[in-house]
Amino acid sequence: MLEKTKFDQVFESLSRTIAGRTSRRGFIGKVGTALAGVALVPLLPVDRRGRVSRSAHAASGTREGWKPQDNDPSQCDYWRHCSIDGNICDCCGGSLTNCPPGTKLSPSSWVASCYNPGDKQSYLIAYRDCCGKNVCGRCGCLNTEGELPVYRPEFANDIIWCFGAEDDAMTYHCTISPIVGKA
Amino acid sequence: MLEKTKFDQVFESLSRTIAGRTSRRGFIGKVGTALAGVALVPLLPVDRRGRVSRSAHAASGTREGWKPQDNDPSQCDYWRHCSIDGNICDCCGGSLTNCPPGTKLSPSSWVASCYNPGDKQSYLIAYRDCCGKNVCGRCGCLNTEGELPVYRPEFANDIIWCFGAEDDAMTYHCTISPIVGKA
Amino acid sequence: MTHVHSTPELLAKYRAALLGGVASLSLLVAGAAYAQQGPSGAEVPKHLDEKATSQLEDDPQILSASTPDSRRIYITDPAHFAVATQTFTIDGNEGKVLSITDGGFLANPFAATDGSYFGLASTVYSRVSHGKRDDYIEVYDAKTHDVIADIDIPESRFLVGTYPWMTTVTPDNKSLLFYQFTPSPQVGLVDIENKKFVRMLDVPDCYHIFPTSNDTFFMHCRNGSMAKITFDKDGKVDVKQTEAFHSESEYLINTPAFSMKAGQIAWPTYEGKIFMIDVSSGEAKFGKHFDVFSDEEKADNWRTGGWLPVAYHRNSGQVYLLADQRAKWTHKYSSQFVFVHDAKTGKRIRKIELGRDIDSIAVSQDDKPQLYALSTGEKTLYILDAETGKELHKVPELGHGPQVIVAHDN
Amino acid sequence: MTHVHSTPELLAKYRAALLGGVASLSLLVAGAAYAQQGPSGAEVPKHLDEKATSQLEDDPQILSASTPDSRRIYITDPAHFAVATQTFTIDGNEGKVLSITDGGFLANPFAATDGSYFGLASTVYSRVSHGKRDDYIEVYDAKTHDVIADIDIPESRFLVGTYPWMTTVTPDNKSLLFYQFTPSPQVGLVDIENKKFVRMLDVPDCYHIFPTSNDTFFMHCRNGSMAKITFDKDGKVDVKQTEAFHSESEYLINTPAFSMKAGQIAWPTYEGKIFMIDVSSGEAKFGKHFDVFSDEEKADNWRTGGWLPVAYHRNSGQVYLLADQRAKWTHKYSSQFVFVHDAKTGKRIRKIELGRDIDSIAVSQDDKPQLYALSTGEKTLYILDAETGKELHKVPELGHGPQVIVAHDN
Repeated sequence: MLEKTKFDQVFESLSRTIAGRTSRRGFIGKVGTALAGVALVPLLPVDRRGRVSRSAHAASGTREGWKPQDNDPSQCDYWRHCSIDGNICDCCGGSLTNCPPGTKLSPSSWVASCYNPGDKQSYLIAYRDCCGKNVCGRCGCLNTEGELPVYRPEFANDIIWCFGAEDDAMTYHCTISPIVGKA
Repeated sequence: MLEKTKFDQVFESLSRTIAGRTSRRGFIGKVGTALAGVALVPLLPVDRRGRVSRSAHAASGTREGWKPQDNDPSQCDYWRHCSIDGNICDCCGGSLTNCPPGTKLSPSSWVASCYNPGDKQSYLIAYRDCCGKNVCGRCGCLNTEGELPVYRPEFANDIIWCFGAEDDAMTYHCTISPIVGKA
Repeated sequence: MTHVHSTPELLAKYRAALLGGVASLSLLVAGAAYAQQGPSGAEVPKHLDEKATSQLEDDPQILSASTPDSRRIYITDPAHFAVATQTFTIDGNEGKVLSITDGGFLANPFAATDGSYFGLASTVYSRVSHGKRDDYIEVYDAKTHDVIADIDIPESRFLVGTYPWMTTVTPDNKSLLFYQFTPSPQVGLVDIENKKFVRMLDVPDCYHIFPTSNDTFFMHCRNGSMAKITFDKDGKVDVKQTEAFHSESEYLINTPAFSMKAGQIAWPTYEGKIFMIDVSSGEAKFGKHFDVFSDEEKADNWRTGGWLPVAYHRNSGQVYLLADQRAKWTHKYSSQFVFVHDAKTGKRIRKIELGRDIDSIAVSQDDKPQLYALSTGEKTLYILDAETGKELHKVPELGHGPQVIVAHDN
Repeated sequence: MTHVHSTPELLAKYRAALLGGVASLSLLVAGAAYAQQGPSGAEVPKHLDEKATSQLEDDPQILSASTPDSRRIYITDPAHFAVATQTFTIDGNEGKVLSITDGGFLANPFAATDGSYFGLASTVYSRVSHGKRDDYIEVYDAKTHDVIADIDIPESRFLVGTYPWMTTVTPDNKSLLFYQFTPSPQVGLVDIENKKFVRMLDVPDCYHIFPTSNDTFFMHCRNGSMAKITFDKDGKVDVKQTEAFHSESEYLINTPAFSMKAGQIAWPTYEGKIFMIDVSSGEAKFGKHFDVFSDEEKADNWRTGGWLPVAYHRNSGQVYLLADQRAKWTHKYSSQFVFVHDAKTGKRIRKIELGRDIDSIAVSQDDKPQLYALSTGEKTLYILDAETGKELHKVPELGHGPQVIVAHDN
């Protein structure tokens, strides 16, 4: 899991220092509307060192740690959900990778590297929130594999990741777990 | 419990027919603001025949029926709560007869006749809602002793009885159970 | 109030103008120009989005729901009088939640008879539970669940535990009728097709709205009669009231079953007598009523109980009543049994033991009907075979206290 | 939007004006006059209120809460990212809920250091969860709980799981500071005293707000440093950044403890190292840090865990850490133990076994402190003697998922 992938080429140089500079911009035009609907998804700066998820733990949601399964995407311990915080869209009218009817799909995401017990590979998951509705409430799920504090926001799952969604939708409904690629 | 009281003199002639006439008024000035804060509380037309609550049943909230106690006003089976639907203000920062800080006291009410197992008398209770906040959520309570359908609204507890509260507050927070007098 | 300003002082002036003050045109225009700037809180963070973009292996989309059939239902969760409520779109065939729609305080669901849209009559406040009240009708496409109309109405919706038939579409699906309790009884007429509120119609001291044609509906009145209300384009209302059809001590529940397509109302009392009101001719006929319970069952304390304790299956003419053995005055508590009777003969066809506490029932209108049994306490919908009572699906986690089931094919 | 209109067409015009269209003065004035009429939905029903009024034997009033002391706390329930949230005012002495205050999406509580007021930075939408966003600061009297200020702010609050110290008053209680994440990091300055938003202040890529004087606050930055931010009346911002005080692999939790009165920040890592940051001099000093767990305990997998896992008692200089034996990367799950250490020496003073899963802790600042232990799952606050761990009170039914404890005497 330490071999180089195409993602390493993208993210390799990124570390916590990249955004440490002072940002003195004023209010600026919205980037979100320009991004919505395009195929290129803005992934945030990623530094995955040391945070590839492990495979040998008990059920999720407990102090026992993470033990993923690979057969039921509606369950919190499905492997792709290793760093989700919220509700699984599959239970809310969506699916593992699609948003429920009537929601707005966020183009921005936080990321985690999750271990698939099926093929014993790790994948980079870009969690994308489905927005513009009150919280779904079904299949609540908190996993924190490789979850970093808010000062490393690209890995932080407390944040409402609805940035750039259509209609400026910023309310949280549920989260999908699409794959970026192998980690 | 069938002897005449002062309330009988007020309510005796009231029956379902009183408001059966056609009401063809247009939009009118607000009565509520005129009523708020006055000592005279508008009680709604009351016909108590046959709906004096009984004393010999099991715990409230079940098909077993109503069995009131007279020692803990924060419990749903406290005798005065015999026809409450909502939350008991005593658990929300209020008390048996006072609204919580920050709410608005409704001058209007639905009524029920409740049996006090302490003195073995029945009393007319004018349930008044404390309004202007989201539902309290603590000490939820549904009792339906003598509770009548919506076409007899003065006895109907599904209605938000915030009519006339200050600031037109119409959201439901909790309910107090003041006594009108002996029934 | 608007999401685009950064000068609250200016905004305060516009608000004052809106609420009764005075504002100059130039101020308004200046504000409008300003409004194009300022943050939305929804931009992709500039300090984070520059370094990396990448294509996903997956291609996320927003789904569309299946085309509604007679097993499409909507479950509304008033969340015990909460200011935020949810309505779950459910496909009975699969026992699957298709989408969730948000409503405000005591939002009242409705659905087009052809299934093309559904909606909510709703009330919100500018500060969650206080501040300015805003009543509105929001209409959603039944497949995409996108908002297709947002119609402002007067702030006078009747705020009451959610009853079906206190808000309803007309048979042609072009209009909506909603009830007003105060300051005086009125029914609001909303033009769904043209997305505008039309007017309030004065009505007697009556409740519920049962449309029989596009300009006529029936109501049930305090004195026990039915009122036939006819209105014309100018707001003129004609009222024709029947004699009382039930006695003062026969308490009719708040949530009768109504088949708009058949023109039949099935209306139980607390004690299990069912009044069948036939409005199919355009007049109210009270020929049929029957007792669900035998004298022996009555002696054993069998009574109606639940939030929506009655359902009507149109083609078979069967009435379903949720009931149990219970004390008097427990008419809103859950029950564990459903009694199925023939509405014409009043005879019992079968009795279904649910095996759990159920608060609301409904049936699908197809020929092999599903029985929907909703448990408010468990927050779970059980979908049963209406013939056998066999459980077909179970749909859990339906909010905080789901109570209401609405179908379009009624 | 307004509760007083009956002509939605007119209103639509005002809205268009507000949002960027054009409206004439006469229209506005006409609308204002019209606005005095129409129903509010809040009138006493005319068909019911005429027949009977009567004096009650009881004389209902609206209560006022007791004067806050150091055991007055506020518990906020974000209800798992819901659009409607609650903040419970609790008197620790009695273990009693004094009042409940409503907030919107991810409302962030704050309290005046003298206890005179508390408030929420909040976000609402015109249609429950969609439509127009409105961010605002609402301030409440700590006794009456009446709204004493409602201040409009730009729609750019950082919407994130509720962290204390992402929104805070200044030491003089006259101003409020709130965090903006996007489009670029800024801190909003609100004049509480004069009830108006002042301006946004540009800040580096840093997080949290720890005020040390009325024009100075510290933040913690992405690169592991602290930034000292000083601002003047004209919005000029001066930034002074320290060297990084922790390594990249030492992950500091999102919810440190800060005593504004003592100028001390206690900031644990996932692994139980605690950084003490002394800002009492007006500069950030990093002299003290210590490991809560011995090497043996570390080997036994003792780690920090919870939502608010750290508390600081000002006079005694004691740090409380919520921890348990746990796998790596379980830093947000509940714990059953509290470790109490002397912040100066780093030495352990005692260890409290809670006997249940607790997510958030706080201590009162009096000399016989109470330990507040909040269980999100049980929705219950346990009030314990901070010395002995003995349970003094239990306060259940605190919403849907209470997570946050705020005290004014910090």
